[in-house]
Amino acid sequence: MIKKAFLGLSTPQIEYAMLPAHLPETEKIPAPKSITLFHQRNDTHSISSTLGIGDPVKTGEKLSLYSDQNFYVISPVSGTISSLSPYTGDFGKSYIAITITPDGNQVFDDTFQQQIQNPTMELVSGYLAGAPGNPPVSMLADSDGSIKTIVIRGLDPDPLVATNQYIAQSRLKDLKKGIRILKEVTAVQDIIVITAGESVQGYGHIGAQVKGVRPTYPSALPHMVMKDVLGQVVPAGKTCENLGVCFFSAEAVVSIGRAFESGQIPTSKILTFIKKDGTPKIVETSIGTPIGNILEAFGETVNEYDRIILGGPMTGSAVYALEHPVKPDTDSIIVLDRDKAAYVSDYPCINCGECVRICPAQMQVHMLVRFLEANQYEAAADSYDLYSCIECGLCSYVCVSKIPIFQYIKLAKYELERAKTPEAADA
Amino acid sequence: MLEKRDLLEQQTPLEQKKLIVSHAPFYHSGRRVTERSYHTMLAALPALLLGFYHYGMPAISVVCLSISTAIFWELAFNLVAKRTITIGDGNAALLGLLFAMLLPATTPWWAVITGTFIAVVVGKQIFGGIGSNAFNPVALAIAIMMVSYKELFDFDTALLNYDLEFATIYPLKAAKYFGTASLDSFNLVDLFLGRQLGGIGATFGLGLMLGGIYLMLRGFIRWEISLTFLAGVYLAAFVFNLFDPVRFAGPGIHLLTGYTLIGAFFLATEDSSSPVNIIPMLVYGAAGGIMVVLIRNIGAYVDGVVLAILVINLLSPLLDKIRPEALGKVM
Amino acid sequence: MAKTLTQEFVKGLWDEVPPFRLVLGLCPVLAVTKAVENGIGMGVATTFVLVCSNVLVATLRKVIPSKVRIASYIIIIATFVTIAELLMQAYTYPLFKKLGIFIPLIVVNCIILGRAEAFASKNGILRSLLDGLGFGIGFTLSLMALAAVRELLGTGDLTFWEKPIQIMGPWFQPFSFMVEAPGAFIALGLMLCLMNLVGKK
Amino acid sequence: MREMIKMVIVLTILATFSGSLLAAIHSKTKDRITNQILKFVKGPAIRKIFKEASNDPIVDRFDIKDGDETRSFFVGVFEGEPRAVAFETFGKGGYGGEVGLMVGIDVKEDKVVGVGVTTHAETPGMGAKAETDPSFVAQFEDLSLEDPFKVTQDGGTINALSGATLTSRAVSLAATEASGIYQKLKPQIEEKLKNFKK
Repeated sequence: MIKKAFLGLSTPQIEYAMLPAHLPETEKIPAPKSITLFHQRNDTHSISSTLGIGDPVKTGEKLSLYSDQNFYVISPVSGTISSLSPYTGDFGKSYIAITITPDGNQVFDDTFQQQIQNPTMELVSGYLAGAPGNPPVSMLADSDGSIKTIVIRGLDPDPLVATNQYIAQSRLKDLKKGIRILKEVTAVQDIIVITAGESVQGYGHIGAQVKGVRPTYPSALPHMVMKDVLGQVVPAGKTCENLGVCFFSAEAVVSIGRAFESGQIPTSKILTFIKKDGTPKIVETSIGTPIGNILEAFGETVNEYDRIILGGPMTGSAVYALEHPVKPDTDSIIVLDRDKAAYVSDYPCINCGECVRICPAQMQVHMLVRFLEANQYEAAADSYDLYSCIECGLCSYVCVSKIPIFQYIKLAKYELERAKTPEAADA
Repeated sequence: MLEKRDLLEQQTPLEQKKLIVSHAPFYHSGRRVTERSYHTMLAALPALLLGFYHYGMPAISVVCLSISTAIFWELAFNLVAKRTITIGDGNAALLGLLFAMLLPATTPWWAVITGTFIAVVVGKQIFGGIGSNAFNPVALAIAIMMVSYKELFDFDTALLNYDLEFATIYPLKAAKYFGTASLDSFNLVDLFLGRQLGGIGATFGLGLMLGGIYLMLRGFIRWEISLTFLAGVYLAAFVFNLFDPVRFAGPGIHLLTGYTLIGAFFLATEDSSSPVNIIPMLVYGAAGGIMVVLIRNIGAYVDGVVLAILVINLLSPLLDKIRPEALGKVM
Repeated sequence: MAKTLTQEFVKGLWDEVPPFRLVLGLCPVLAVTKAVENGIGMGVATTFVLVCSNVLVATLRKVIPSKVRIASYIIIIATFVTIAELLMQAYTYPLFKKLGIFIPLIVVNCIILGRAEAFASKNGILRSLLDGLGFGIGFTLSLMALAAVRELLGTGDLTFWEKPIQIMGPWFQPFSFMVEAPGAFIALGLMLCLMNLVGKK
Repeated sequence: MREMIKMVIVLTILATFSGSLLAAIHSKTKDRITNQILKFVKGPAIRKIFKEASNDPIVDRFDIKDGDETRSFFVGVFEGEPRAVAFETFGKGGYGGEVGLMVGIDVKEDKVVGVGVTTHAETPGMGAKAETDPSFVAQFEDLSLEDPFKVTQDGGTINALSGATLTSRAVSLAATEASGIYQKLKPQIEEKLKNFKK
């Protein structure tokens, strides 16, 4: 927990984790006994019969459950499918969890390798959507060329997390290759790499502009990057993609680069692991590894009511089981002791104004939260700029009443979205 | 809390560890309401101690009675209204303390109890508890008591029996009724060091200022409000003094007497009744300061600080409409 | 409509007592309750108007065309208010002087028009009489209660017919805020709160 | 059309009924009300003005026709002879409209015995002080009718109530008017007083 400074006149500065000049080696986690992958689920489509329990899979094989949908996962190991079960993630997103038991051999699937000589958008979006870093390739493919700028995040948006920073500094060669491929398949020429302020140097000729941002939270969040680096303000309710800007993590670009370099779809994920005592580790493991395995490797024990957080401390989410696998976008795992975790309370807002003064979107959070507490989502959106929120979580961080403001905002957006869908269906 | 956890631990098999699923952010600045209350009380201490030194046992008993009854009323209301018990946040104690600091040391017990009832129940709880009060509860209580029992707040008669080492005249009253010539016996340094009649904790300018600076530096109160409040008092008093130095006292006197300093640092800055945006805070403070001098110089009351604060409390929600445009606001 | 005559009378005394349950007719409630005497005077005047207008409206309910019913009610009510005013001037002049403008303002008291429109225009003469009487007495009692609280706390006395009766002992310090205008709001608020506590089902 | 006629008829009947009822009650109560007003409004003011009178000025009154108006004059008997009269005038321009003023005049010396405010709608605590604050009306005592009744702001001698100049001005106007009426009706008043002696 980062305490507020003794002197309270200045707003609290949450600094991003900075890696030392001499980068440490990644710590490798051995292959687990089972691998779980989340395949996007769609209730209206029937599951194809091509995939079933007991089927053998090869390393790098594309597994697709629906014949008529473009959803797929890439198996990181060779083995057999041991179970297919439904899984519900945050905010009602549903998945099919595919569990694979590795057989210890590494038999490679070479469908991708045969096509790497002429990289196309179809190839990239057809094989690399689930690569480490979760490249938003399907979005690029669907955009019909409306994306004019690609921003590569060499800095993780959340504090404590150093995954992309590490990758951007240590995998320059793959990054350069990835940028080249991206330019080739998308025809987007305007590519910007974002780094923390002082580390702009050292990137040489990687085929993209390198821009630094202030090394304090939330300057690496997409909306802040848009405002500070690109000088564009995203209108409330719109996304960066609406303005023609697509965000890639450094890892995603490196994955693309490496895939075309080696001919194999990369499946090993780099992530920041924060131990209970706060020590950060850079960890390399296979996608689909249960979180429990990583904890075990570092000798971390989890007690009742401790928390395991995927993603950063400001915007991440806690999971309820150690069996939860590492996903392509799991940039960090934080083990948080129950005594250090921030509990929320039902204490009322005392109107101190801390949230208003820290809000990077200059919203009237103290009024907004009163509407949200009363479930007045429409009014909150109309009069108190709900959609201007860039979801940084700083309001909850400073709230002296410990009101879960951030959660209220996300819930309100979700509820409004849900209310909109039936309306649209009626129309 | 601990026992409950242990019990749960016994019931759950160790393999199925229950992790807490909560939502972001997982960090918190560590600042709580309780901390705000107790640090404000701490900041009020220097001024209070001088009050104890001057007025002795009666002052101590008024303060003790005030704090304890304030807590009692809050607890009683919580129980009657079947709400969560909120005395733990220290806000009731703070209200009691600030209320006592404004009273003369000889205030009778029933007045203290009535006053804390007004502050805690009428001023705060019936609006819905902390954070919902439209007015500063302490200012409201003092204003209502002042309307009802004018003689209690006549510091000259209330503190008549004290043998103090300074002139026992209430400077503001002297200035209002006998003109500025009657203030010649006061010098500003004496006033600043608390050598004047007034509320138990409201006279020690230096102590209040130290407390205020501490609170501002720690971020518990906003400098925008306090400083503009004082600036408003200074400027308005200066203008009045310029026009008629015989009738209207100078800005120094207005700043250092009555409730001006305690009002600027401890009353006007109350969270729920003051605005949160920068420009509104500046306007709010300045309006309060000017209002103080207007009430003192041409109004019917000797000291207008609590009334001025109630008036600006009313302005507060309106002022907060002056706000920066949210990021990416679509018109 | 299956109410007995007694129920028609009693409902105005507690279940639907105007200022506290229906929160109607607050203008006189807040303005005249400085002394018990004023409360009684206002209450009796209102009751008189309420009963008379209810009876007359009930009598004429079949004759009055619905398009001009409000105008007719206003004529009826205004007539009785003026009668009440004249009578008070003639027989209880000091009280009339204290209540001042609030006597003519009974015309716009929403309880009276409300009862005429909601009850008397749909019910028989006897029922309307009882309804008006019930509401009037309920209103009078409410005014008395509020005035008693305010006067007792504000002055320590209770005034009946120009004679203040000292209730509180000499130790009592009159809390004069209660007889000021803001005190009326606070007293009314606390009374409403109390009524809700007591009447919670 | 039938409905229209019905509406008109009903409203007319109602209004007629109401009007006649009110007229009846008004005529019944008229005298009582006048007495009540005399007793409770003018009475206290007159008694205050004629503190040392040996008679009851409210009983000893006479009316004089002044153009269209009829004015009541109250007689004060001092040292066995009726030497003063009091009557009411109204001063325009108060903060809440007209201010009624009872003015007592010494007929022998043509000077003001005293004044008292009767009816007004001024703000309590400000203009209403004209009625309750004895030091304000005391300023009129013993002023000669030759003197102008004006507040100091207008160049007169009356110190206005603080914060209620308008009310003070209205009271002064009423006093001035009283002086005018008195001078106009003086012969008739003296006539009446002479008769009163008997």
